[in-house]
Amino acid sequence: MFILKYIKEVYNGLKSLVVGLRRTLYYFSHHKEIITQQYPDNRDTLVFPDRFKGEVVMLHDDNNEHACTGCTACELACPNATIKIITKFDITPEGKKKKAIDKFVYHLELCTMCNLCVVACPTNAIKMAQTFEHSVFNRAELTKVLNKPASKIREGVE
Amino acid sequence: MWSFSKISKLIDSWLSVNFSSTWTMVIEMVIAGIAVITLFALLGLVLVLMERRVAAWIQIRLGPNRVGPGGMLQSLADTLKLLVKEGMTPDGADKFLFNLAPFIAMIVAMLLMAPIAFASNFQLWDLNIGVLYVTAISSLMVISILMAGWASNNKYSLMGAMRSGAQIVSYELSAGLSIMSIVVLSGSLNLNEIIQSQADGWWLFKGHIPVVIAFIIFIIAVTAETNRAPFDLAEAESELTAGFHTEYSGMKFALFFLAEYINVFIVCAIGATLFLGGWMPFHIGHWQAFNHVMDFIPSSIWFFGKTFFLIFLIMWFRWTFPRLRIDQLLDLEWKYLLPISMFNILLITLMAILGWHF
Amino acid sequence: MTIEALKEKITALFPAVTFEEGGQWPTVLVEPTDWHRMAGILRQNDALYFDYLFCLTCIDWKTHLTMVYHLDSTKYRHNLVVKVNLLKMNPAVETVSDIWQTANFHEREVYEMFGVNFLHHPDLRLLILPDGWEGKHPLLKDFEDPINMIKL
Amino acid sequence: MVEEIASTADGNIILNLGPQHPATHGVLHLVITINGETIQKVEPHLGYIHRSIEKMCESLTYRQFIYVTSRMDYLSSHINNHACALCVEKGLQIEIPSRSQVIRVLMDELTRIASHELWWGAMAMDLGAFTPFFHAFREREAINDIMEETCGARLTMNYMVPGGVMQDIHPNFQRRVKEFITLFKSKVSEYNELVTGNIIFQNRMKGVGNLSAADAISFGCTGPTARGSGVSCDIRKLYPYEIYEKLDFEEILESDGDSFARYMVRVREMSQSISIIEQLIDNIPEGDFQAKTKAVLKLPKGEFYQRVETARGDFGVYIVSEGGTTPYRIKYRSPGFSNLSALDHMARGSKLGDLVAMMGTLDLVIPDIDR
Repeated sequence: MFILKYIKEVYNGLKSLVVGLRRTLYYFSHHKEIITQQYPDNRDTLVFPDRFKGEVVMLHDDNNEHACTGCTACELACPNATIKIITKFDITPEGKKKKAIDKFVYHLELCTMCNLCVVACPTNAIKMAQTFEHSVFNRAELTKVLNKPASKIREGVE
Repeated sequence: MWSFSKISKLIDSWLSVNFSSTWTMVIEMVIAGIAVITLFALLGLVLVLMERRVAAWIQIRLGPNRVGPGGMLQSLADTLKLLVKEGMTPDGADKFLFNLAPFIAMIVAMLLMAPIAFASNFQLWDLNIGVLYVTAISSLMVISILMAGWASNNKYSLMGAMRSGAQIVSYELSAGLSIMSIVVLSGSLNLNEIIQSQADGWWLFKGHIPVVIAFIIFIIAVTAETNRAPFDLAEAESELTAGFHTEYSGMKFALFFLAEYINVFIVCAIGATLFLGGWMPFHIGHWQAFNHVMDFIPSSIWFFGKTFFLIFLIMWFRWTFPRLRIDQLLDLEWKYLLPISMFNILLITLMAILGWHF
Repeated sequence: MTIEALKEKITALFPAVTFEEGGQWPTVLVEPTDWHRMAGILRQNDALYFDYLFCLTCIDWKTHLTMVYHLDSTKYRHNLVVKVNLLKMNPAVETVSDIWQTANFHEREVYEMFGVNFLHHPDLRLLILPDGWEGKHPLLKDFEDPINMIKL
Repeated sequence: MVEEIASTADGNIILNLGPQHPATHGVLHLVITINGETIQKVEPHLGYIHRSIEKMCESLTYRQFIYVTSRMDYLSSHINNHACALCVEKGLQIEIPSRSQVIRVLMDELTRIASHELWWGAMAMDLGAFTPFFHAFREREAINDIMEETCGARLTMNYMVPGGVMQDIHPNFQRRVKEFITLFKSKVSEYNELVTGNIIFQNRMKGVGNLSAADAISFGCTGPTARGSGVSCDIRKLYPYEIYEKLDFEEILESDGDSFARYMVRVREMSQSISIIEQLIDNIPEGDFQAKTKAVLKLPKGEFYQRVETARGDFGVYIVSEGGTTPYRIKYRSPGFSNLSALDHMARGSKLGDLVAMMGTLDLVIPDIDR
């Protein structure tokens, strides 16, 4: 019947609305469900997974030695020309010339964190760091030299 | 125990002792004006903060918590920001109407404040046709929206304004009819008398199911009238960017924003007055003991408590429901609300004549 | 329908086409003038019923352009690749947007990216490039943009 | 403006929806001819974020070009990368270890759920309901955390490489995924309560934006858009890749062809993806996660085409190789581009509010359309 159908329609419509209202009231009254993280305040407790790709860094040990041979595998693997390796020639104690890196230039502003350079590196000299707050006022600061001053290649790394 | 009525009487008697009667009236008017404006600003701040809190908690967020203790000063900071922003007028706009529109919105909202009884014996203007006055003035709101939409020289604004026009004109009907049902029951257009008629229980409880239906229709209709979601078609962010106030910025926008919240407050105050007894404490029939206990709570707290409960209801709707489409909006009014409320008022009239309510 | 049967069927219907070897799907090479008529038959024929054009693109071979149409049949689930060789200067081919409506947008894309003129296209305007774009078509091999293109 | 409206004899006005508009989710520009509230014509203007990825890839090697495709359909970046990796593997004719196959499928399905979650919230927001957006992000966040732990990034992971995956899964991966499944199952009823069952929502969606099956095929619509019209087009079923043929899942089909059907397809697809993940998560075979490949990849001369099912539909990678280390030409067949072309057909005669709902159900991702 027309009237009955009409009443049923109104009833079902209202019921569906009440169901929705009940759900939102639940969240209104249950503040434990809130999952917001208050970012700058929780900086100290912030834990990033160890694989998080923040920026490329070069690993140095206590003797200020790294494992980069300057083979440019990472430079070739990079899709955006983020990495530029400038090499020099060192004189070994035996008097032989040996190729080594002078500067490992890394353009953070071009980097897309694709991880291809880290995968390409044959000596595991570089890795991805978990830092993520990269904003600076001057763009030039984003161009970094990854090998530390006066660092040397570790003995035995070819 | 102090109450608003005592304070007002105190001021009145002090003034009449010290000044002539004309000056007393002038000073009282000035005080009333300042009080209304202060209430206005305060309500705006409180309601904006409340809206943001309600929204945040419903959306599993924290809400404003940076400015002031617990984010209490957030809306003050927002107001400051809006004050220092440039109020631009678009080149192609009708400059006079464009700048006039927000003020009309404000004036209408302020006018509506007059007959509301905030506490027992605390009212700006005890008008004997209070209900009629409120319904008449509240429909002026649409003029400011139409004005803003038309004068902005923006297609989104125009569409928003036209939508709002159609919407408010239609929903006025069912809002009016559900208000009428209380007028029929209490037999008066005076807001104070309506409140007095609820001394033995609120109409929502006294009036059986028909009044509950009238109350639901009233809430739906005033939500639509104040352009709140799910009936915010005049703004309709995802369709019309911001509807009628797309082109407004700075304080002109803030006035619209404020007027919206004040309107929400006023319609909720009217709803509380009509259905929930205004400042009248919760009374059950002639059970004196219980009624006396309830009377200990000041009447202003009753009034604001009820009003804020209704405001919460309207906010709760906003953050739960999706928006209606324009044709569905009109369908809802003309196919559902209007026939139901017509039938309902018939029932209530019958009930009032036969004295079937408590 | 197996690939062999499909090839036979197509050869029977269109004796003029040539098949290309290799590739995962049967590939036919069609003359530009024949293409529109053939497309209509491919779409309509009950045994072929290629109703779904899932990829339409162009390749710049420096000497000539090749239009590539990848066809699929939602009824029989067989695929066909149609190639149409076009001249490098003023390439033009009949549109197929009246047969497969999806071709409308894809042809507009190819039009601006490769400069292929689609005859009888209902709405051949720039879709992706900004209005008033002048100069070469970006996906051509000899396109140069000294300002925006970075050479590694 | 008044003159403009007065000057048109039929009262049609032209409305620019976008490029900056809350409902376009990006920089889509629609030029709408509108009469009152009724839409007469919708004309998309694209290219605001066209980066010419196809041209860009022509100068990148077969290892390098994969990461760029994450930037196309950024919501199903894993699946885009997957398609590229599969296409290169097809050219190299290498078999990849079964462990990496399973990992890839798991990641694909997680991505699909994450994408549908975002769509669900964004579409509810298009209709004016803001709350579902935040609720959807809670579950999406759980997936993003899993991705972050295993792939090292949340959105553009670049996890698929030719020959397998870049790193083995994180030791926590299985536990975290199971936790996510529990979370998702406990929350999925809320979707019904908040949106699906809501009378306002149903009225907004039902009978709106009708697309017949024949039109869907003709316009090249794929994915949930076409499946809402009853067109069977799930590449995972029709042209199975990886291990999809061994899996037990259902291709969701709805026959109505309206916005609500498209909505239901996506919502039900989430549960199907969950079921796929449940089948696989305890059965990840042991072994290598990557096949041995040469340092420099060279594809033989020829053409290679790979179709996969992204969250939005049939994504195709077409590589034309001349035998070098870089592709001669790459064409990405993006599902959004074809789906968008049907919008004009669907929207004519409906209201402005419906257009927004339709765009919501088409699940447009603008970088996917512009490439």
